[in-house]
Amino acid sequence: MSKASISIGGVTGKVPVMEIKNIVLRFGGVVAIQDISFDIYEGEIRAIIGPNGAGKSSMLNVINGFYHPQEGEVWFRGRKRAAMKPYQIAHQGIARTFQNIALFKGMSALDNIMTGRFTHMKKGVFSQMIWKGSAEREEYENREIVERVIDFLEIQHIRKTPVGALPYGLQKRVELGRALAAEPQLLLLDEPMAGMNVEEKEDMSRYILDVNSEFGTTVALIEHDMGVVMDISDRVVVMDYGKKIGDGSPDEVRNDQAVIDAYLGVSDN
Amino acid sequence: MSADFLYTIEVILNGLMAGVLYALVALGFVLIFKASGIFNYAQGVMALFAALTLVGLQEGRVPFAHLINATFGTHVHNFDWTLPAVAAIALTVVVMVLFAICVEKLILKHLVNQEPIILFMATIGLAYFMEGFGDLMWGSDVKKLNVGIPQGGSLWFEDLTIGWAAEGEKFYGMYIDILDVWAAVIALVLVLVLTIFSQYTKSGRALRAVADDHQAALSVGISLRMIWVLVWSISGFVALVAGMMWGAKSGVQFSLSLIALKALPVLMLGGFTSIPGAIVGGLIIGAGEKLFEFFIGPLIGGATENWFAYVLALLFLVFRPQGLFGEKIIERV
Amino acid sequence: MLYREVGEYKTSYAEDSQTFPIKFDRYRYFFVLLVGILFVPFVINDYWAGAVFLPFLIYAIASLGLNILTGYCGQVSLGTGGFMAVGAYAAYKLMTAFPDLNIFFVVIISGFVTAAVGTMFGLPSLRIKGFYLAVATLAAQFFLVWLFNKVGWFYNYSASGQITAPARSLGDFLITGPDATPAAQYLFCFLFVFILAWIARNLTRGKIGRSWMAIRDMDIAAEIIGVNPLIAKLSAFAISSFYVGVAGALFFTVYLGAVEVTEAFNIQKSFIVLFMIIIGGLGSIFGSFAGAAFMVLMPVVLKNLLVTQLGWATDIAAHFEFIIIGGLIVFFLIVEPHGLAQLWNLLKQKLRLWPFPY
Amino acid sequence: MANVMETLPALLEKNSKIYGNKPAFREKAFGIWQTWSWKQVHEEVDRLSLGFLELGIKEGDHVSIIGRNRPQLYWSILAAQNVGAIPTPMYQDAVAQEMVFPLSHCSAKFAVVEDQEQVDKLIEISDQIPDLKGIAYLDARGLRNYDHKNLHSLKELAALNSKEEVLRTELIKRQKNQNLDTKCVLLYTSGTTGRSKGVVLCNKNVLESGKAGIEFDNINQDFSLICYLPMAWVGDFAFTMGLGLQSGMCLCCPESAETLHEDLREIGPSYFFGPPRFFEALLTSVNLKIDDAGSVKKFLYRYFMGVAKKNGEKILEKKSVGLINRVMYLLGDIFIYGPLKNRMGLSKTKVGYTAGEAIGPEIFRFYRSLGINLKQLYGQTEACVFVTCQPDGEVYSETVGVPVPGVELKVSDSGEVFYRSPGAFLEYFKDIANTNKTKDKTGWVATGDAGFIEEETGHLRIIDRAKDVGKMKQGSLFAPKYVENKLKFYPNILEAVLFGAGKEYCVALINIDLTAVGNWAEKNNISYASYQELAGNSEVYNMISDHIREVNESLAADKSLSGCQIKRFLVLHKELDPDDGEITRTRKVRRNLVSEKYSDLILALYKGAKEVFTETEVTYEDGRKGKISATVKIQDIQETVYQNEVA
Repeated sequence: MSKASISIGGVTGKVPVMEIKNIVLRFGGVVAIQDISFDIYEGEIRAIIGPNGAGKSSMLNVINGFYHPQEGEVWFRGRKRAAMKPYQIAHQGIARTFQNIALFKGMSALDNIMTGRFTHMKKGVFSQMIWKGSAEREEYENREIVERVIDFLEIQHIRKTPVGALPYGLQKRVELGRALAAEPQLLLLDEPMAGMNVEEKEDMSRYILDVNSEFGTTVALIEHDMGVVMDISDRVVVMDYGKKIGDGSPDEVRNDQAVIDAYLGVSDN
Repeated sequence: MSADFLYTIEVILNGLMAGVLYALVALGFVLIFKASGIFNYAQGVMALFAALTLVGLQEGRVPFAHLINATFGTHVHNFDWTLPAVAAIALTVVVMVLFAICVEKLILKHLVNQEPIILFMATIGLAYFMEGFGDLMWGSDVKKLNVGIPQGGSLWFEDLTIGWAAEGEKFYGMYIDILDVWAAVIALVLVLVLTIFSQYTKSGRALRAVADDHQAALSVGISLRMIWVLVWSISGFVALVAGMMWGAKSGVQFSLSLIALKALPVLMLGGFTSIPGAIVGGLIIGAGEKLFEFFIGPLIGGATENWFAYVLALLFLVFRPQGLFGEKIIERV
Repeated sequence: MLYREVGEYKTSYAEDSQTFPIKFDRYRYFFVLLVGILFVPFVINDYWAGAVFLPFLIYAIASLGLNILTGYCGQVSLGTGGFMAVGAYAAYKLMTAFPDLNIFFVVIISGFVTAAVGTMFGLPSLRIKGFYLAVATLAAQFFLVWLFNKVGWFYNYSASGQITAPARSLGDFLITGPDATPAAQYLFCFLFVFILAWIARNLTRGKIGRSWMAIRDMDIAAEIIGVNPLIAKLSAFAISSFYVGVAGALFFTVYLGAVEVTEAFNIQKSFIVLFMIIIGGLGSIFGSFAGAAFMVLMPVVLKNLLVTQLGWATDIAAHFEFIIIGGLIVFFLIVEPHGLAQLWNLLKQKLRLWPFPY
Repeated sequence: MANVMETLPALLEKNSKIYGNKPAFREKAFGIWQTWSWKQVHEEVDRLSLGFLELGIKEGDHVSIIGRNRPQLYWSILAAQNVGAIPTPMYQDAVAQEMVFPLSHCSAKFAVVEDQEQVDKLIEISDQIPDLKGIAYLDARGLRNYDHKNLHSLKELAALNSKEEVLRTELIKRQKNQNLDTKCVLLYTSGTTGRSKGVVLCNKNVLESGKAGIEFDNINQDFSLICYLPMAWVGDFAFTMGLGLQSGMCLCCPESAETLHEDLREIGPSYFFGPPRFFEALLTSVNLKIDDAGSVKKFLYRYFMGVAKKNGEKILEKKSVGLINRVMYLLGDIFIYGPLKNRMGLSKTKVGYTAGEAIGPEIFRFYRSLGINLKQLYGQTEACVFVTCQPDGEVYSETVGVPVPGVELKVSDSGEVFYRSPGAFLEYFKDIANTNKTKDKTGWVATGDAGFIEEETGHLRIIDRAKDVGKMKQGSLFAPKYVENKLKFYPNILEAVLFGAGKEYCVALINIDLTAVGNWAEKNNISYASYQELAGNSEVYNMISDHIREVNESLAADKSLSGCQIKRFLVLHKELDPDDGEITRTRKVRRNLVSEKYSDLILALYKGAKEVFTETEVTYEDGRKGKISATVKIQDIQETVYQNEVA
């Protein structure tokens, strides 16, 4: 018996899911993002890295509609996207996690992940009032999908624990679960490994890789921990002071002089 | 000048005077909110309680007389003495400081790190408690408060303004209550004193430090509990002043605690953390509701003061959620 | 201690997410229902209906409503009294304008009218948050009370400014008016409580309930998962107001019979209902009932104790009531900020773990 | 089609007809108990059988089953039998190298495994097991990018396929070839002594012994069983396939090892088997929790446990008990016993068994006094478990009961116990010599255990392994296991290994129980960073020596065993670990290996040293090896002189 080489990531082709074109974002006089363009291919893991304050988070916030850039365009699935509210973007199939865990503290892990199914649940208020029948059926159909996510992330034992009572690492996992439950076409991860120890980072990397390969989910992630990112991503955008200073495969980026100067040379975290 | 215009001026003036009292109550709110993040619903009841205590002490009433009589079948009502206003005020201040200490010891200490909404609810509970307690202690009858501030219309001002009207118009001069003027002056002095206190004394600086950044203040060794007692004492003092003014004007009774509610729209306009905001907001609300009642009130049945302030604040906030002096809120993700 | 859960395994998600997943709890619930339907109506008299059961049932509806808005959706409202007044006046206008309309539908339609008004006052919630919103809802409270007090059309220009509920019946049973029997009134209210509590449970367990809680816990994250804040908040306002409106209508038609708006639906009413959900437990259906029961029973008990037993004057008892309510609220917040519902849960947990501590 | 009752798959078909939609298997997965009816299971097994045929599994091939208790793996056992192959369940927590022996010994052609972890292990040792032609897995997670040439998912195997009719004909043909004597399973013993042996059981063994078990305790279709013990262990096979299929009871698989207790509570099995250590650990945790409880609970617990101790067993055995005592017991049931059983998940247990080792009498009585019908049985892989069982009402902590229906028993002159039963195995796989040594021409099987039949009760009583019972230098009896068990009844002592054969006195190696002693240390403000540090603590030593002194006293009371008193002991610096081979996966001590590995320590114990420095090789969970070294203290114990009056 032999084991085939395991390809990292599930890149199916070079079909862009999302194209970012010449985005400029200003807060008052401060320019957070300065003329940035890049694209995200179907099925790849795309990383955006850069030192603190480089504008990574702002970029993510532009992608999912929290910030509206003054200039530039966002293309999703080959069509230019009009200015949208974040919840409309969620309905388009973009899910995300947050750097400082944004779970719903008053709910159990299960309920938190169930909220991820929001965009897939269509039953109206009146059928929910009656519950028996269609609303109940819809609830349990979605519960099944959520339970698969729970199984995937190996958090069965905390299913009914209020998330506030969970340790940090598990909260991160629940949050990832919430995003996964949405079965997103594009999954945005905002520093998924922030504040984790080495072991937790390894776990999280494994989950990200598994998500990518098992479900073929396209992943875009922000991280300032270079090491992990280089290992798991297919392509990397490097940002510094709101500008793009590098873009390419991890190897290309690692050897890029501008990146070394701006990023690798100055900081080790 | 036409009489209508003069009437308008008079309404505005009176409104501003009322606004000063709103502002006084709002000031107490702001002080506590800034220092501890607590939205103190009990501020109005504190004013009532302070005024009740003041009257009770001044007139030498026996505390809990009602209760004592009911329990022991006695008929005690008054001691044989009355106190001069100054002494009564001084004693009331002491009572308010004691009150602040009790609040800290019995309530705040146990609610550290709770969510703001919980603290807010606690102050509502406190308000209920104080209302019952104040009434039980001093009786629920309407009391007259007289601390020696002159009252009644200012004849001098009436005489001054009577000639401003154009010839042939019916105008009898502007009415302005001397008490309101006193109130305005005292409020001004109070704000000045508070400003000086917070700028130039050690405690005041500590207070500002806490308001700016709780954690940082704690880490440089400022005792949060000390600060809480301090700020509740000051608020108690401010409540006393407000209660005194309002009590002198319309008697010390339950409805006094409702002026606290009026301070809420003031706060919405001015922002929960801004002392100038509280004052400007108070003046706008005061003048605004009087003007509205004067011009629109008769058309729709009157008594619009009941709700105008809230609706004004509501509409204002819809268009400017950060209030008059607040900074634009950028939501961080 | 009382729990024997061994062998209660769930083989479907329906079993797993039922309201009372433990058999013992389920039986207890059915027991309460049975007592409520088969026992209480036969022993109820005017005193018990007037002092305990009717106010409890009606306040339970109101606090269910407020709990949906405040406990589940996180939007603090101090306008409950005003919205109850809307329900009451809508019922009055309906009853006088359409004398043939069944009282059941009068109450329901009053709920819908209140829902519309509530939604309108909920609009600012999209811009205003937290305390600012709480204060803004006071505008509704004061404006509505003023409106019903000043505009004659609402009270049919009656000289006293009061509104009085005409006698109406459901089938053969008189529900409103002075001749209605306590049992009929009780069952009428019971019916509403049962249906509305059931609906509240259904709403809060599913998608819409989760969208409310998401808004409550973290509105930004809620938007990210696709919750439209406009719809979530306004639906909470509408449904909450519906409940409060129904409560107001019942309060007026069944319980009081005659109402003067500044007395019956003033700001105190808003606070009482708010206390109910705080003491009972925010975000808990059971808590709404527990809080309502507590706030209704406590004055009755106090009055019995102080006035009847100790022979004190009623005003002293009233002062004590304030002191005790206030003290208890503070006490509860200190000891258990999540209210009676949480205490109940803890007790249940203890009994389930008995004799182990964990 | 073979005779309906002659094979397990035939039994399954019968069940699907009789019981139809009644539950056959449950598994906690995705938050709820997924349930399969007998009919569904029959269909699944049928489909899987066709899939196995398509893969080319031949009659007589061995199919290895590796994974924790999952319904689909049980179905794979049945499907393998159905196509005439011999299922060979294996311990799923064995490291890859440990799997080489059984897999190559039986030349397994095919393996059905649970998940990626097992697949990886098999791939790792693939060079050493050339006979393995294919693997089927249950959980696809992580396997997506593996080369699927010889890798199949169970789901796909069970899917419909085009050659169904051809395969069906073949399946029926094969089913016809099967009868009572067809080999139905190959089980590798855990190998307490030396290499493990492959025990071959035929349909008759499993069916007959299962039937005996069912009759003995009146088990029926309404029973339920929780399957949590290793699938490779004969007990699991006998209870699920023998008892389960024949009685039609519901077999429930927990979600994971961590959630066992919760799942146990949910299911509330009516038939429960647990090794003594399960009940020991459970009682330890009960005591720990009660220690942390408030004073009211503590009082109630102590008081009513006293009541239970007095009358509980009598009431359980339906003996006459006074009214007041009955009322007190009833109160106790409301306050303590009922809730306690509820927390332990044993409220609904009608029949509970323990076996494998001696259980502490206190522990045993504890459960019985609560009203749990816990009994002991004596069984062997070679007998397909059932040799003797305790009948209801005749339960003693020292005995293992009377022979189950169909079993004959005799004790040889040397004291070794022999049995003859329809459940007795066919042979040791590829080991005729050992087969003949164990089982004679007339069917009597040597158990290898020394014991005797109690005269007053007629129950069998086991003393020790026959070959472990030895003599001391001065000629007195040396029964190490007997003493070790006495020691292990103390919650603080996890393992004890006694040495002394041919010596003047006995010495012991002790393993402390980290949970119990750790808790004790916490309460006594003793800080420690590791097992090693705690083990070396002198206060721990004092505590252990108190325990040993008590054991010595009780040994001194028995004239024949008074020579087994322990004179010197040490607390081992590491826990005995199956990964190091020191104990088996069923946690039986491998005495020889231990005595070799720790020969320096034993030498020091006999030399009279006060402490000894040692270095030991350890295997980590991931299979890496390392060394730990320590200086181990040795402590002396005062011997108790034989006292006649203490009897």
